[in-house]
This record gives sequence, structure tokens and C-alpha cells, in this order.
Amino acid sequence: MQKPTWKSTLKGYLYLLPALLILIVFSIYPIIKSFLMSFYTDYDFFNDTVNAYGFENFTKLFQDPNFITALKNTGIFVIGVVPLSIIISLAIAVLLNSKIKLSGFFRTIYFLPFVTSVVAVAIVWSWIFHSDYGLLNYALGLFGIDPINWLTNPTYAMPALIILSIWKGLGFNIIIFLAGLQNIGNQYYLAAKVDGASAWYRFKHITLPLLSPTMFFVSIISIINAFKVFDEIFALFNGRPGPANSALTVVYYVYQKFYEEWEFGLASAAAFVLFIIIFLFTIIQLIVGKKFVHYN
Amino acid sequence: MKKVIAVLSLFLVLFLAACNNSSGANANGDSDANGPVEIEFWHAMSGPHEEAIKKFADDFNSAHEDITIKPVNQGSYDDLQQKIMAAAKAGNLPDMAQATTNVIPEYIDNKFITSLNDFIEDPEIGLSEDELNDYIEVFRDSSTWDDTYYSLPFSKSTRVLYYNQTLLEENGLEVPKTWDELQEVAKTVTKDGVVGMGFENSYEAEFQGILKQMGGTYMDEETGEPQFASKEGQEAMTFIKDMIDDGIARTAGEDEYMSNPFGRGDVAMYIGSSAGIPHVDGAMEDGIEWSTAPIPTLDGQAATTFAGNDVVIFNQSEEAEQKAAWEFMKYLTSPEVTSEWSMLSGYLPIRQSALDTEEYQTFLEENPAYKAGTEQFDAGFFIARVPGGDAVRNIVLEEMDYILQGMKSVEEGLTEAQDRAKAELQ
Amino acid sequence: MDIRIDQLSMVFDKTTAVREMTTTIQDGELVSLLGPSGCGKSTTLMLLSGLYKPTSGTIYFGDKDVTKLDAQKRGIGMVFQNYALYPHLSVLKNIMFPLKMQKVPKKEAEIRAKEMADLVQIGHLLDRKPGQLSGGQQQRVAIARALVKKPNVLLLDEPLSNLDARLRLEMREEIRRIQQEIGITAIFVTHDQEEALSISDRVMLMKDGIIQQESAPQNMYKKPENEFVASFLGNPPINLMTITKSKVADSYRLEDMDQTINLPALPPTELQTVRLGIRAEDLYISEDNPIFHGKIIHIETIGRDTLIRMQVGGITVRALVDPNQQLQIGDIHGLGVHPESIHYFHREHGKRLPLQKRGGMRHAKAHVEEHA
Amino acid sequence: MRKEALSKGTIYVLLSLGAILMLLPFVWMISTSLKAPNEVMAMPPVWIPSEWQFENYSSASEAAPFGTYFFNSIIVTVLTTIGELLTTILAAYAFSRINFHGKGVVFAVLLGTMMVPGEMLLIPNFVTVSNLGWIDSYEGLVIPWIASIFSIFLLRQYFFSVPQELSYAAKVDGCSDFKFLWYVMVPLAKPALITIALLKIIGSWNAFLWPLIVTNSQELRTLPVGLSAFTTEAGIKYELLMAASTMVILPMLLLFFVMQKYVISGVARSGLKG
Repeated sequence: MQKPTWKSTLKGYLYLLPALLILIVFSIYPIIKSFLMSFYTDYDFFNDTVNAYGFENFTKLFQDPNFITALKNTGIFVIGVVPLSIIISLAIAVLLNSKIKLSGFFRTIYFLPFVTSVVAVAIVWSWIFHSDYGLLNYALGLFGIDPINWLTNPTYAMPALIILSIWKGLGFNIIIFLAGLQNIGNQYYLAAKVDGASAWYRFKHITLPLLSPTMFFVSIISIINAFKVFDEIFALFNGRPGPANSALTVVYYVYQKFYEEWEFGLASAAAFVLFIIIFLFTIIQLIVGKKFVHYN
Repeated sequence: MKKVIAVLSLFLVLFLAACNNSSGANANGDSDANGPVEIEFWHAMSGPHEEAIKKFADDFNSAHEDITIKPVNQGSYDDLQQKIMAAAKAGNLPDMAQATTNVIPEYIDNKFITSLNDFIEDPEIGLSEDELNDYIEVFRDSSTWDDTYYSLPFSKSTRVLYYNQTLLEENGLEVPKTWDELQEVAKTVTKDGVVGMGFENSYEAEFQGILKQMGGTYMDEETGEPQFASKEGQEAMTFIKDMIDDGIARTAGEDEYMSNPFGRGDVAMYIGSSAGIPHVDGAMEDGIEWSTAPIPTLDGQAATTFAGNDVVIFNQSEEAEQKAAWEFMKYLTSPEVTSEWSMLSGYLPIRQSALDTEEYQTFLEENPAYKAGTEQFDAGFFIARVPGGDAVRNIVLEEMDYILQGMKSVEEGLTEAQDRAKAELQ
Repeated sequence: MDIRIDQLSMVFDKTTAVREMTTTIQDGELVSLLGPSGCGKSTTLMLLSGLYKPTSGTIYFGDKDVTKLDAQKRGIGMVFQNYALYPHLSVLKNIMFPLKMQKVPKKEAEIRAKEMADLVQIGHLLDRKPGQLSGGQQQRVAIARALVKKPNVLLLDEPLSNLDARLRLEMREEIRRIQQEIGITAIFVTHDQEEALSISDRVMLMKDGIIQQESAPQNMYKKPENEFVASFLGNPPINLMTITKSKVADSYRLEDMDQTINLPALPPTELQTVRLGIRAEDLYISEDNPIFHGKIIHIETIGRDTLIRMQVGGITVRALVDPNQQLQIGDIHGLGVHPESIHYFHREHGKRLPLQKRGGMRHAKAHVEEHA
Repeated sequence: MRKEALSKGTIYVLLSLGAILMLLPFVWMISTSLKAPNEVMAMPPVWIPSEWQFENYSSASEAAPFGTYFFNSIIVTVLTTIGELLTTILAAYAFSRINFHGKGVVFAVLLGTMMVPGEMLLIPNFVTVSNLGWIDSYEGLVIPWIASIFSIFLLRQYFFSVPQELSYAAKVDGCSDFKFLWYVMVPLAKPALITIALLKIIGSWNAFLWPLIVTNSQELRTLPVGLSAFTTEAGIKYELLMAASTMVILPMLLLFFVMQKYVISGVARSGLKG
């Protein structure tokens, strides 16, 4: 290719202009702005003027019991969703990969929730979770279990949210796992079979190690996504963060501070904390991911 | 394929260009020089209430050729408040809106609503002394800040006790008049999947009412200092919590509004807004007789909070639009409309003359459910209106939730709520 | 249209791909640009097409200076090594594409495209996609597409290198046929000498961005202007050796050997050392009048010829000999050559040196010394 | 051959059980949406309504302007998708085919921003959109979303696989850069473009938080926002709520059934590339 000239440079930026304009205004500038806003301690939103800067938002944030609750809940949510979701989706992916007919059909079904509106399915689930007339409590009743106040008891609100989230996200993980499984060459299995390895042995000593980069990737993505949970909560608990803040997550906290209480500085500070957490996981992914590359 | 894309992209450009113009018009009600002034009116009324508002707007529009009122439902009161804040910033506020009295101080502080004094005092389009005094005093007071009118009362409600008459009769019970009686009744009817008593999810109004009946103070009228963590406050809260813990009372929970379980017959009684009557009517299953009664008393002491909304005019609108909005405001609060509004919605009439009309009195006789609300004018009270009042309400609801879920003791929760409220109000 | 190139240079980051090239291509001529990879032949073609812009120099199409003109405005047709057919378009659409860009009415474009398809004999494949065609068929489509807009110049960038041996032969005749039928000026880039020599009116042999020689194919083979040209052309490659004047007048010896050799034609006398080149096919077994003797170390039969390798002193010499001769490895024979088949090149700059006619036919006998 | 750990039959049973659990909420939603009020709360649950109440759908549409929401969702989805395709095509072309100063830096910066969670951009973007006066307008709903770094990255990779010679050929054939992009690159990149479009359509149709905060009026609400507001408006009538949910979910389900190959390959690719 020829060296860049001023003419080709002009042309290049001309082609880039529409995308660049949007990305600068709505992706790059806001990153900087968000960082700055977290230091706004006295901000007049209506006139977009800042009267004072400082670190108070961060001290305030970590003194706010609600933010601590939000961090805690988010952590519980991540721990509740990620391992379970990965185990279930891996199991299903392995079953789907076992050369059966209808595998495509099943894959389609498992993937369905992924393409649907979170809000809509959360509303459907809130109906399933209904304590008196919900399908779930009815089913539990068949096993002699007393009705559970899924959505109004703080103990069960988080499990309800976790069930919904796993159901919703299963398809995505399965697809990624399937892609990973299909990348494993058949020769390993043939060799193992010749050596007389049992199915479980093959799973443990071939599938799992060779799938580990995919597992790692899915874990990180799941963790990051779990940290961002919001829509599900809003819809499941009808615009509240669950009973007694039991489903108050960091993003929900940001939303509350920002849109319900107009505390832009505090909300930005909370968003910034979220960014740091997610960023750490991204970095882990990049570093460990590089190490994994020679696996394949 | 490429032609389709080309046409679509052209469409995109044109469409956005077109929206640019129309969205401005849409939000501010800018009007052509010769067309009618379009007034956008944001409210939080739904169901039968929204129907009523649409009707008033239509009636008004056909009577005023030069004005078109466009009512817009914004969801819940919280939604409405959020949307107004967002719109104020974006400069596309509507011309007028419903607003709860505890958010109006914030609007005044940020200077985006219009003082109504000029309109009221205007000899041509204003209100006469008599007319102004016809607005019921307690409502009038709640619309003035430092002797300046920033709003007019519109949808004012009080709390009433809804009861399932069929169920009470089956059990040979009378409608309770005191809290003791209510507890007894609730205990008796709580069986076969029916719960005796119900509270709305936001039952801090009941807490305030019982607190007042116990002689306590929620918020100091003068200083606006929250005082609800007092001994009386704790007793009031314990009273509610005990009923729920005993299983003879419940909250609406995932049903959102008590009208739903009450309508199904799952709850025998509940306390809710008088404005819930048409909703209950709609939710009621066939074969259940029901009505309303005043809030039970404690040691002969009656007390219930007034709640509800005023209407305000925003100053981002042009003068002609503000004037037109004022016309509609006058119309909405006129004796005829307020009495009709009351009959359609369960809200209280806000004009003395409306209360006194024969038509309204006949209506009350025929529809006793609507009566309880109007019987409580004397017992009604407003809580102090302070900037940040809305945030305080949310704090109280949050802490009450903790208490109810047993995550905090009554004392802890209320003290915490009071401390947080004080911090919020500083 | 004739093409004139004047002082054309192209410098990439660090390398100079084309160096001050000046040449002219006549109207209707088919010229091959030949050379090893990296010699600048493809770059020259890209410069002619306008896909690259030169660092300096000028290109004229006829009288018009087109140096700064973009490719789409030069009125050229081009055929690429990988055919570069549009995979998403049918054969017909592919051929019509340049006409569509010229906004030729669709009906007319279709008629012209079909004519062109018939010319290249793919009229029956019009509805297929390129992916469904064989390499040769794709090649024909590419040619049709290049020619359909009636270009002034046809540029072909290694058009045959992706075809198998038989198709190559067929297609190169085909290209020649079409080119002559239309009478278009064509420039053909290839690294295959046989291709270049067989197809073109004229060959330009390039190395390091410089034209080494431009001439008719036979002439280039027969009279290479420098050692590189001599060594590049011909299969098996030409035998090259360094010879030095010996003490005896008019006699030379192979470098580092004391053995004098018996040359039927001599290089210019003022030079002490020169390079001698003799093609394998010009050598024959001759015991009477050999230039030197050697020991056969390898015999191999290629089709109707026999190729032998002989050890002559410290070097190996290849010769194509009469297959009827009985030869065995280890035999020692003399090799002869006709004087007109001898090439001399300057030792430093490799330029061809004129032959010096010998007075009389005095052939010195060469003495073979086994251990030089 | 060795005995497998699980027989084919067991695999089918396990997968079918899972599939039933996955489908159950959808079935229950549709079933409820067609029930008469008295059957909605019936215990034990009624799976097939004794009389199919299709009028629940029209009742839901009367209770809230779902027609308007639907229209808005379509407008916003179509506009963001077209917009993103246009900006993506142009940008990916620049990154893959044009040599310009600063290309590497610009690309690296853009890739870097992909690490930032969208939630962090919410507040400043809200302020920006307010300052632009785009609150409660189609601009506010559409414009911030018509460029995606991920899509540019995806398409750029695809463009790289188109041989350079093709662009030479096109130039010789008389194409300008833009025509080459339009007539050759875009048709060739169709699978990638369809994938990008589908992921965008799904994302756009289901988007919630942003439309929630930038719209004020009912006229501009999209389906998910309208749906979430629906509960507060009508009290809870589950048959209507489920009818409304069905209206939100069904278009994407249908789209997915038709185009699932592209959606799944797109997701798999997005996953594997990270």
C-alpha cells in the first residue's frame, strides 16, 4: 500500500467523519466528562455550571449504607449467577455437541430468551413469581413446599433475580461454549478412545483443559455483564430495587442517584467505581487471555 | 437492495430533520401565528382518572377555539417528577403539569414555574375575592408559599377505609370505627386465604395518620424538622407492624395496588386513597358488595393526611401559552368541573360551592363510597411542605421497609430514617 | 495508442522499485515485462495503470500526459493474476461492470458484454458466478471485462501464473489471438521467460527497477546485452565462466586454472579478464576441435534431448547433446562451439562485448589437467 | 466402541427437560394473554384457555397506546440500524482500505473505549442530549446509537479479507473509492452486515434504560418503556400485561426464527473475538 498523503488522509477522515463524530460526542467525551463529574461536589444541572470540585463524592459514597448494600448485592448477584450459569450452560453445550439429531432445534430454544426484551421477560417472570397465583409457587406446592414471597421477601428477591438472569443468559453462554467445543479437534478424542479413556475421563482431561480459554472468556464476560444488571431489577420489582433494597445493585444505585435524586456528582462517582471494577476484570482478561493463546 | 438502502438513508436524514422541527413544537406547544395555542398538560393520572382528564380537555377545547389542550400521561408521580426535571433541563417543559405539593418548592427554587398572583389579580382573567375564597382554605394554604400562589389545588384526596361488605356481613361484623375494632374485625375474617386488613405499599400516610392520632408529630410545621422517631412514632409503627406480623394484615406487595387483591376478595379491608374508588370499582369481581368508611379513630381522635396534587404553569412557555394554561387551570378548578371530577375520580371537590351543590349531594347519597372522603375535611391535615420533602418520603418508605422485613427494629429504623431525613433537609 | 515513459521512478519506503525508466511502446504492440520477482515489473504496470503514482517522471498515452490521472480515467483494461472477478456478480454482470460505471445504457451494455463474451468464448457461462468457473474460464471473463469498454491499453499482470501447464499454453495463444484481433496495445507482466518470448512482439527484461534489454524475443535470446540477460534467459541456464588472458598471445585460460582453452572467437584484446557465456544447446561433443575437455559427471534425458554435466577444471558445464551418442559417466570428451554462439561480457559491469575475429582458423589444443 | 457415559435417550430427555423450562415462561405468557380474567388466577393453573380471548390484545392497546409504542420502536430500530450500518461501512472502509496519518492511534483509542461500560456514559450523555435539546425527541433516541466500535471492528476484519486486487480491478473498471465501496465491498460483506444489523435490531428493540430517561411523552415511548409503565397505569391485569409483553417479545422471536443463522454466528463471533 502506498504511503499516506495529505490527500489520502483527508479522504480517510472524511470516511471516518460520521462514525467519529458520534463516537467522540457520545463515547469518548462522556468518558472524560464522567470522570470529571465524579468530582463535582456542587453542580447546577439546569445551567450546567459547576460551583465546586472535590473528593467528597467518593467519601460520601463509601459512607452511604445504600452504596455498601449495592456493592454487596452486586457481589452476591455475580456469585449467584456466574458459576451456576457456566456449569449449566457447559453441560447443555456438551450435550448439544454430542452429535444428536435436533441439536440445532434445541440450540434455538435455549437461545430464545437472549433475543427477547429483558423488560418483557422480567414482567413475565414477575407473574410466574407471584406469591399467591404464580406458577412457581404452584409447582413448589405440588412438592409440599409452602408458597414463597419471591418478590416481596428480601431473602428471596435476590434468588428470584438470579433465576431470571440465568434463564435469560443461558443461550449466549451455550453458543460460545459450542463454538469453543467445535474448535477442539476430534483427534484428541479418538486418541483417548483408543487409549480406552472413559467418557468422564475424556471430559475431564480433554474437553475441560482445551475449553479453558473459552471458559475463562465466558466467565469474564458473565462477570462483567452481571455487574451491569439493571433492566431486570427495574422490571421485576416494578421500578424499585426489590423489597428493603434487597436487589439494589450498583447500576441501580447510579440510576437512583442520577435520575431519581439528581445527584449527578454522586451518581458519577458510583459509575466510576463500577468502571474501575469492570476495568480490573477486563485487564485480567487481557493478561490471562494472552497466556492462554498458546493453548490452541 | 442498494436502492432500498439509499432511499432509507435519505429517509433517515429527512426524518430527523423533520423531527427536529416537530419535536420543538411537540414539547413547547409552539404554535403557528394563526393556529390555536397548543397547551401540553402533563399528569400522572391513569385509567378512569385519565379518561376524566381527557374529557375535560375535550370539553375545554370545543369551548375555546383558540386553545388546544393536550393532556399527556407520564406514568406515576415519581415518573412525572423525573420527567419534569429532565424537561426543565432540556428546555422542553410542557406548559402546565400536575405536581405534588412537596416537589413544588424545588420548582420554585430552580425558577421554572410561574407565580400565579399576576393571573389571579388580573381584573380581566383573574379570580374575584369571592371566587378565590371559594377554594377550600386548607387547599388554598397548601398552594401558597410566602403568600405567593405557585399552584392551584386540583386532585386532592384523603385516605378512606375500603371494606368488603359481603364478607363482613357473612361474618356478622360491623364496619370498624376505631383501630381496636378494626383489629378485631381483621382477626375474625382472616381465614381461608383471606387477609383481614391491607395497606398500600406506600403506607407512610397511614403511619402519619396514626402518629397524629397518638398525639405525635411527623414533621414540625414551622421548622420542617422531622420528629417521627418519637415514642409515639415507634408505637404507631409497631401497631402496623404487629398486625402484619400477626398475619391479619398485609401490604399490596407485588400486586402494586391494594385494589387488586381487594377486588379479588383476598383482602377484607384496606386503607387507600379516596381517589382509588374508580380503580376499585374496575377491579371488583362480580358479586362482592363494597363501600368506604372514614379512617378509624384512636381514643376518639380522628386524623388523616390530605394527599394529592396541584397544577402548576411553567415559565419556559410564552406569555400567550401561559395565559391559555391559566384559562385551563381556572376551568379545571371551577366548581362545575371540580364536582364532576370528584364524581368521576374520587378526589375531593376543591371548591366549597361544589361541595354544596344539590347535584353533588345527591351523588353522594346515591354513591355512598364517595362520601367517606368528604366527611373527613375536619380531620384532614397536610404535612409540612419543605424542599426535599419527596426525598424524605423515600427515605421513610425505605426504612419502613427494613422495619417490616425485620431487618431493623422499629426504633433503629425510625431513628435512622429521622437522621437521614434531617441530613437530607439540611 | 503508443505509450511513452520518460524518466519514470517509483520509490517505496526504502526500496526503489523503478529507476529512471525511459522507453516507448508502439501502438498495437504486445510488450512483455519480464524479470525475476521484485524487479519492478509489476510496479511499472501499476504505474501505467494509474493505481500507483510515480515518485518522479512522466507517462504519456499518445500525446497526453497521464502521470497524475487516476486509474479510472486512463481508459485502460487490466487483467490480474487472481482474475479479481467480483464474486457476487454473475459473469455477464462482471463483464458489464465497467460499462455500468461509464453509465452506458443497460441494453447496449448487455449487447457489448455478450459480444465480448463470445470473443473470449464464454458466451455459454453468462449466468454463472465466478466461483462456479474453472481457472481458465475465469481468466477469459477477466479478459472480457478488461476489454469490454474498448480500452486504449490492455495491461496484464501475470495473468497465466495461476493456471496449470496445459491451460497456460492454451490461454497464452488465446491472449495473443484476441490482442491481435483487436489490435490493442498490450503490456504483459510475467516472470516466465518462455511465456514472454513466445507471446510478445517485444520483451523488456527488468532487474532492480531498470530495463536490462528491450528487443524482439529471438534477438534477446540470441544477443543478450548483458550477463544478467544471458543468465536469466534460457533453460538450462547458460554456462558462464571467467577467462583470463594467458601468456600465450590470443589464448585464454579458465580462471584459477593453468589450462588454456581454445576459443573460436575472441573478446576485445584490451581486457585481461572477461566473462564467457555459452548456452548448453550451443555446445556439442567434438573431439576434433574442442574448446576444452571435461569429464561427464551426470547424464539426464529430457524429452528428445540429452543433458550432460561435465566437470571442466573447477567448474561444471552443461551441454545439450545428440541423444544418439553413446556417453557414459566418467568419460572424458571435448566440447565444441560455433564462434557465433559465443557471448562475452564485461567482468565488472556485465555489458556485452563485441567478438574479435580471429585471423585464420587456428585452433589451439586444450590440455586437460585433472588436478588444477 | 466403548459404552458412552450417557445414552442418546438420556441426552434427549435431559435436553427436552431443559428446553421445556426455557420455553415455559413464553408458553405461560401467551396462555395468560388469551385467558378470561377468571381463569388468570385459577388454581390449579389453566394452560389452555377455555375460550381464547383475543380481545385482550385490543384491550391492552386501548389501555395504553401500544400502537404508538410499536411505531416508535420500529422507527427507532430502523433508524439506528440504518444509521449504524452507514457509519460502520464508511469507517470500516477507511480503516481497512485507506492509508492516512494517525490511523493507528485513532483505531487504538476507539478500541480502548470498548472497555468502558455503557452505564458510565449514561449521565454525561444525558446532560449532552439535554444541552442539545434532544430530550424527548427521535434524535435523542437515535443519534447516540448510530455508531458502534464493535461493528466497525467486525466489518473491518471482514473487509480485510477482500483481496486488494479487487479494488484495483474496480478502479480500472472506472470506480471511484466510494463506488467501489458501494458496488463491491458492501455486497461482498453482506453476511457481516446482516449480522451487524440483526444484533443492532435486537439491541435497539429491547433497549430500555436510555429510552426510559430521554423520553418524556407517551408519543415517544418505545415498547419496553411503555410496557414497564403499563403496570403502573392499569393496575395489574395480568392477562393484559401478558398480552402487552407478547406484543413486545413476538417480533424479535419471529425475526430470530427467520434469521437465526446470522444471529447465532454473529454472537459466536462476537464471543470468540472478545
